[in-house]
Amino acid sequence: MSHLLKVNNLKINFKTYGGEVKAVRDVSFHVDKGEVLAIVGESGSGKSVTVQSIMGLIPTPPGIIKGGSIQFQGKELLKQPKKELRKIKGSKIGMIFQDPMTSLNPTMRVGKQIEEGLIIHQHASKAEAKKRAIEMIKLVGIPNPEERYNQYPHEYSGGMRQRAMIAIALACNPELLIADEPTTALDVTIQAQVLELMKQIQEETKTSIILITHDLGVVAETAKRVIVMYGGMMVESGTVFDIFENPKHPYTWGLLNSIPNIDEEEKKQLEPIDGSPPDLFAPPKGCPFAPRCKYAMEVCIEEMPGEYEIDGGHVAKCWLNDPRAPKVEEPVALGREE
Amino acid sequence: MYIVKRFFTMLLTIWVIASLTFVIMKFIPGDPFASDADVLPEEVVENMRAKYNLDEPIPIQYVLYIKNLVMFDLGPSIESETRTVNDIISSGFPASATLGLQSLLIAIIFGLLLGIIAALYHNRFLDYVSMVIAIVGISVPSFILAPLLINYFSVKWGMLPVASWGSFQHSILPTLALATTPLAVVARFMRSSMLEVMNQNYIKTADAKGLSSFKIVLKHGIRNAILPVVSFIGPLFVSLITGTFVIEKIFAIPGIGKYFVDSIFNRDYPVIMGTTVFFSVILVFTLFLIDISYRFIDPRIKLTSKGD
Amino acid sequence: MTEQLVEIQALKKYFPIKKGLEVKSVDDISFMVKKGETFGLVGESGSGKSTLGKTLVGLQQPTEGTIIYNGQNVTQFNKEMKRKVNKEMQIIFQDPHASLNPRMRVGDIIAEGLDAYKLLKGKERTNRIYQLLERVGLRPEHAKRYPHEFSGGQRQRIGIARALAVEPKFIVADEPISALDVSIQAQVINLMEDLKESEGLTYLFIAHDLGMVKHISDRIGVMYLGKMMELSNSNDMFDRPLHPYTKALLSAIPQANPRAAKRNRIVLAGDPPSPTNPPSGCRFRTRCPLAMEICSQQEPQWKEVEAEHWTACHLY
Amino acid sequence: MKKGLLALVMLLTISTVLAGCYGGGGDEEATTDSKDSDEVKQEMVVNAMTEPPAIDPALATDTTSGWILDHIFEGLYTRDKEGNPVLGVAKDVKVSEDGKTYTFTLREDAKWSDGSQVTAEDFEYAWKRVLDPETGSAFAFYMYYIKGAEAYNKGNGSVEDVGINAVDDTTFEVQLNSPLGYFDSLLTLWTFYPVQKDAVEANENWSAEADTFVSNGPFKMSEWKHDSYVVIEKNDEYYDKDVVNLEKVTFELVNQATTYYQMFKTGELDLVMTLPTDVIATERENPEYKEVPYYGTYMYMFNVDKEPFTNKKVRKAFAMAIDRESLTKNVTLGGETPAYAMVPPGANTPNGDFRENGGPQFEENAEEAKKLLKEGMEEEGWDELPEVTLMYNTSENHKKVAEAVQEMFKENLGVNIKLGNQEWGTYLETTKQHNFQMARMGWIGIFLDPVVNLDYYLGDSPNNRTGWVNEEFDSIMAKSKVEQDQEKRYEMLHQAEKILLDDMPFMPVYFYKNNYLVNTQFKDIVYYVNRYPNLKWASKTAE
Amino acid sequence: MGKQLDSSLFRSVDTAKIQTDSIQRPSLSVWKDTLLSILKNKLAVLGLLLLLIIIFFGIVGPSMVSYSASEQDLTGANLAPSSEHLFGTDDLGRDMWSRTWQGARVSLTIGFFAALIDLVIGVIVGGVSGYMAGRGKVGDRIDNILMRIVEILYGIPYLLVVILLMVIMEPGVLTIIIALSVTGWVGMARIIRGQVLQLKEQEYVMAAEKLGTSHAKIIFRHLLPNTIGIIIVNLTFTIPTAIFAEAFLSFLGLGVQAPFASWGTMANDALGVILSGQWWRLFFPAFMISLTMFAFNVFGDGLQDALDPQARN
Repeated sequence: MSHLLKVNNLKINFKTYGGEVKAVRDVSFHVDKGEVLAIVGESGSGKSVTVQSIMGLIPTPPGIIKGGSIQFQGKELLKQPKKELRKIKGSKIGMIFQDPMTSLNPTMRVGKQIEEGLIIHQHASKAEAKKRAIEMIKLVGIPNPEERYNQYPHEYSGGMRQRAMIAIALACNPELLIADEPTTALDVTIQAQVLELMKQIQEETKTSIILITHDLGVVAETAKRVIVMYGGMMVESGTVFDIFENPKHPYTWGLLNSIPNIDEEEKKQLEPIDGSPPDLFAPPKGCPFAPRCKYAMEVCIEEMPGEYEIDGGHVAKCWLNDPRAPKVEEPVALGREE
Repeated sequence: MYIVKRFFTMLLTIWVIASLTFVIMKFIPGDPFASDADVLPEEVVENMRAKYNLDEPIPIQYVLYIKNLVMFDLGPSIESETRTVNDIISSGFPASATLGLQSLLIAIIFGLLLGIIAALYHNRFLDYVSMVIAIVGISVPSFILAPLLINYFSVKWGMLPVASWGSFQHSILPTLALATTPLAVVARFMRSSMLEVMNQNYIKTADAKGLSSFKIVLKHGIRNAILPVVSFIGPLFVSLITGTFVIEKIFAIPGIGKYFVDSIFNRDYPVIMGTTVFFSVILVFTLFLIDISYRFIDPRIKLTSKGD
Repeated sequence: MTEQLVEIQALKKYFPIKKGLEVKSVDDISFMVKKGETFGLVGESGSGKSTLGKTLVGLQQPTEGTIIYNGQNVTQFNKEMKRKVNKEMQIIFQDPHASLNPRMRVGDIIAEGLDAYKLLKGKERTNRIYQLLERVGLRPEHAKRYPHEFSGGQRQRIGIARALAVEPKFIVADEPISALDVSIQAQVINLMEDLKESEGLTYLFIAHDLGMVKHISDRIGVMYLGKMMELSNSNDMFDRPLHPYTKALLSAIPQANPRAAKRNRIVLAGDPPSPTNPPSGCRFRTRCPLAMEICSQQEPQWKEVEAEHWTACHLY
Repeated sequence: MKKGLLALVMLLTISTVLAGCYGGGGDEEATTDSKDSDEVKQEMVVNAMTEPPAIDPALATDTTSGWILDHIFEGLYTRDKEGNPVLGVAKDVKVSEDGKTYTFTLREDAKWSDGSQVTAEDFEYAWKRVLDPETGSAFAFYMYYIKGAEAYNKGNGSVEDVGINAVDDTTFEVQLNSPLGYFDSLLTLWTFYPVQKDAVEANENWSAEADTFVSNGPFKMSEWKHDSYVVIEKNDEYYDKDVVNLEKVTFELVNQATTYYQMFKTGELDLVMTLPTDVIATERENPEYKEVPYYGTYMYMFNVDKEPFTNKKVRKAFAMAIDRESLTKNVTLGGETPAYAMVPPGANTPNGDFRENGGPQFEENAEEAKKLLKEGMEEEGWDELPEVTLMYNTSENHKKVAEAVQEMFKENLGVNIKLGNQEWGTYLETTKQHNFQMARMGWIGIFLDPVVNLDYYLGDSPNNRTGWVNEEFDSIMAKSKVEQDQEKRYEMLHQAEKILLDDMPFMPVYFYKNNYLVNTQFKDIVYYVNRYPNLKWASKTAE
Repeated sequence: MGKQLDSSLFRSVDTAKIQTDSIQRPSLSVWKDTLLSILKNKLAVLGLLLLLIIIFFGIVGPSMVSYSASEQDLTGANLAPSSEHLFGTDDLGRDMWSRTWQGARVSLTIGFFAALIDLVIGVIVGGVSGYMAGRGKVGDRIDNILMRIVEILYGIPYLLVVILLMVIMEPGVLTIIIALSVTGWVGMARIIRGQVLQLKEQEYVMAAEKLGTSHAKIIFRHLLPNTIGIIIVNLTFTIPTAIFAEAFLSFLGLGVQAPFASWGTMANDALGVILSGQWWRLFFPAFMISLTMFAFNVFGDGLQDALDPQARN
């Protein structure tokens, strides 16, 4: 079966005056039609860079794509000429960014910003574009679409702006929607609205979604498959159940242990991951997580772990899964219905 | 309400400027009636002082001056005895303003262009080229640039008249000489503003929509980048249309800038006061207009009434 | 445990924006914080929780109302007495990037309070800096470095050390973890809990992350548009929320559990109204699924519906 | 974007509307195609440098205004090609026995540019207007020789008592306080020109614009674009219009030396003066170049009340220590002549030029200067010469001269002096207040008589800032003024100058010279030594 | 997993020993950091080099030849550049090489001191004004008064002030410096005020206030040091502006006094040579003005880029 999107061994570096940063190290994953894939990780884990490279949004320089391939509907995106890539951007792949406050052009009417893609990709006439833009505004649940069409972003509230961003991204009915932390900047009640909207649209249009987030709650509620990234690498991937119920990487354990459980009656001490995220200027030779890992072994420091397939599609990059490694009690403390 | 309040602040500012100028002027030694050739008999000077109310005590002179000012009467010139300051301003200002506006136009158009090019090719060859052009533009003093321009365009190549004021041809060289520095300044302003804008998230949004880089710059970049430049164009506009002594002197242009400087050297009190007040009115008023226009150019400002 | 450390009465903080127009950030709020507890304050952006915190520690002048610290009315203090109280009430900020002066060495940042109050000098000062650094899990040699060399979590710890330096009794933590990564949040929370024990602190913990608030707080207050909506101890709040807004807030938290029965999620319609022109009556009524006629006409009273469980809603 | 565009369009519109404000124009293109026609167009474009402050006989005090006034007006006396005073509007004059009453008979054919006759009333009106304190005329004091004039002008007398009287239309009578040896010369000064009573009374500012302007000279005002140019045209009503050849003269007002020089080079100007010093050396070879003595003296005043110039020998030493030849040849470059006295060449006496007759009043001699300085210092008991600062008003040329002189004092006298400069307005005030040791000054005779120059150092002269008062000098000067015998009068003036230079309250540096570049097509331009070139007789010839 | 690994490697280690809380990168103060990134900017380095060269010759240039700047030789005037006179001689026969570098001293001194005064007054006024704004009634009033002063200084005819100063004080380099400074700091004050208004909303300022740090200390320790980038960039523009302004005053005849000669006075004195061809008399001072302007501007641009973290990433 051919995947809608297939990323293979992607490597991206950033040149800074302090040296070259390895932002994405050998990342591979795929997205199938109609599925929601979540990528989780802390800031600096390379998740945003990965998806931005799909859209060709990495500024080069300072970014350098060191290797790998990104195939979308069988086309190699990294080798497409700019012009061809532009045909895909915005029409076949739409994107939503984290901060709705700054992601809309402050001096252009929102309606016009929704129209832009339509006019370029579908060669829509002005009237058609306007009609469609108003439809989109309605679709994303903004009241008074005709009036809102003519307003500027600052006249929208934060939640509405993110809806407008969704409208822009979905205007051309893309096959794939990349949502880069779409709710991080929003309040909880608004986040709920937006997630609800995305779910609803996804169900209706069967658009595939790559959802980037650091909120495990959001992942659990929306995604089908999950990739966990750390230090520019994928450390674990699998279905949402694999990750939440049978995680095989200490980092994933740590993540799950760091969030308090609201249902707990008695207060338990949180178990944080000690230390700080790795310095990407001088990444450790072995596993990037090793310095913070409670279960680190000598091998972790010396050698990069390989991919261990736990079961169908559930992969973890950790030496603990090696038969030679000592058995470790999985310390996951999330209240699971087991 | 806001406008009325603002209007009174403007009047107040102008009044303070006028008063301070008056004080400074009175502090400076020198006599408008002393001329190169003669020192006049005391009584003759007395006659002339009386003619210009200069025999009154200084506070009275001040009151008289302010009184006339309110009536828009700036008084007679001492140096050009047969003309009034109102005459001088109304004949000198149009030339200065024409020259200033032409220069402003050139400075803005080419300055923006250079700045945009530099920003788009940040840290690449074209960036360096346009910034070097811009910096060279500011580096040559206009009193050297102007005679050089004349020497080539007029004397050597005979393309344009050397100086004086009369037709569009006459205005070309002074416009160029005057526009160079502001052009460079606009270019640099635009460059840094554009660089900042191109780093903004909405540019990424536009890119993700599949817009070509040309369209991104045109539709999303320039308009946003121009905002900070606009605030700087206000004072620039004022300084250009109120005339520049150097250019007006070298090109023999009958402008207000030359009059202003000459009036200071001649101790032509009414002209000093008149032009100062006139300039400050323009300054204050332009700043006000810029403020207002900002509200039109930037839709955000309408609602976020914080307005600073 | 019933002794109260801080009490505020009918506190108001309005920000004028134009003639006749004000943002009523904090509008007539009264509550108290008990000695040794952690009081959690939650609410969405614009609810006024940060303003409340800043006003409480004296960073902003209240428009009206009184703040009572340790039984003394702080609002009536003269400069000198205020300075003394100020020392005992400190604040930790949200943004680990903006809260440390990038041009000062970490040691000097931490010692700022010591210097301002001229508490320690020379060797003693240095030792205290080292001690504080170690107390928050950093190393003495870090004193010579600059903030930009640290990660977000480390910076937040520096901010905590700075506040601790003057030996405060009461700390307002203004969203101390919302800018941090998940794995780091827990570090900071644990540190704060630790310190509370060892230094005998009292916290006012402001956050929008209900999970963390519940975890750390003994009691919780919920704010909406400058008003307190509900107040109770934290378990009661989560088990038996009274106010429709609290209910909605709780149901909106995404659960990190893919199999959790999708709760009957209450998705609130629309956005919070502008604080310059809040709705009449109950401020929440425009988005409240249970709004009644009376809600628009009358402001609900702040009442103790259950023991130690307060709310302002016409339903009760 | 739309609004931005709108703003741009508005800006463009404004600027094109304003472009209408370039002013006149057009005319000049007409002049350039003169070569095509058979006859050479009799038009000339000259540079007057600065805007004439007032082209009004009563108000003008400067050379630029005077230059234009001399072309468009004519007084009772005018000047011939040699610069001698000859009768102008007056066709006859009678002087009373005591030399105090002058009766002029005016020409009947003297006409105003509007065709009406120039009458004695016009003269009476014009002169009394000058004296009227209300007018505030700066040159009113030139009329103080007339009976009652001073009192009236100073507000102590009435207009009826002034000795100016129009007997009838053509008879004009003037009474003087005492006889005046150079009254004819004085009458050529513009202050004594007539103005048309009707025109002036109709409009107080009649002289500010061309359309209200009425005059009686060889030319008439036709256009005055303030700060740009003044155009005068041949006056067909002028009684002697046949000698006038030029149809039109344009006075451009270009003040920057490099600019007007460049304009001359491109043919935009036919006559420029005061060339940039840097080009004089090369232009001297050019047939277009012209050097004319200018009736003025460039000097350094000593303050005799301030050390070290309280000592006469020190003053002399300084005067003798500089090399004026080298200074004029290498520094000023404009053909100036070294000055060893106060009165410049150019004042004619019955026995020839006053300067030639008088000869140099002292000699340069470095050795002698050093000796004098030593003596002077001994007299005063100074071991060291008090520090000297030489003041000059800010100008490139004055600075150059001062710097050169500074170096010469150092070399020839072994004295290190300091230089100081001030902007002109301030400088006048400073020197007037006596607040200097040594200061630059220049003096140009407004009419050609040694009296004008020597009066400068009268004890009560407001010009004399040196603090030097010499009763003998003052009394000789006073006697010379009433002396009717010209020869005796000049003798007295020579005597006075000798006294002046012997005491040396100032050191002369050089006599001025004017330099011009003139298009060689123009003939018969007359160069007076105290005025800019007169174009009354000038004509343009084919190449 | 091609490589065979020794199973002994699968032994847990004490991660505390390899904890990442130690920072691997060398400690870089913001200053060093800035310096590094300036040195990365080619144009900025070029500007800096040029400036150093000009300053170097300004110091040693006049003493490299046997002619002093004031020594005249009237017979050797207007000589073209030669091995005897590298830059030729001027109209009084003075050595242009010596004069040009003498002029460098004067011009650079003027620029330097103008910048210094600009720095002191402008920065303090801007800082105080910005900090006081919004700080109660008194604060607002202080801010308001300072800003009105700035606005009025902006409107008062600058030349009048200059002439007034020239009169009150002894004319000279010092007077010119002061005259340039009277109104010169206005721009700086405005910029700093704007910056401070932004900065004081930063949490570290609030923290300092909370910790009882005094107003003065907050301004001088927290606010101003963080505007240093803008200050320096602004200074690199102030200095050439001052040099330029002096040249303009020279054009009006109000420049420095003899025996001093600035580039401005030298260039203005030599304007006539455009027509007569002794190009060296205009070229060297004019070129030096331009070169200095160029150097400062290029350096300033580089600094701006270097100090702006956004442009750096």
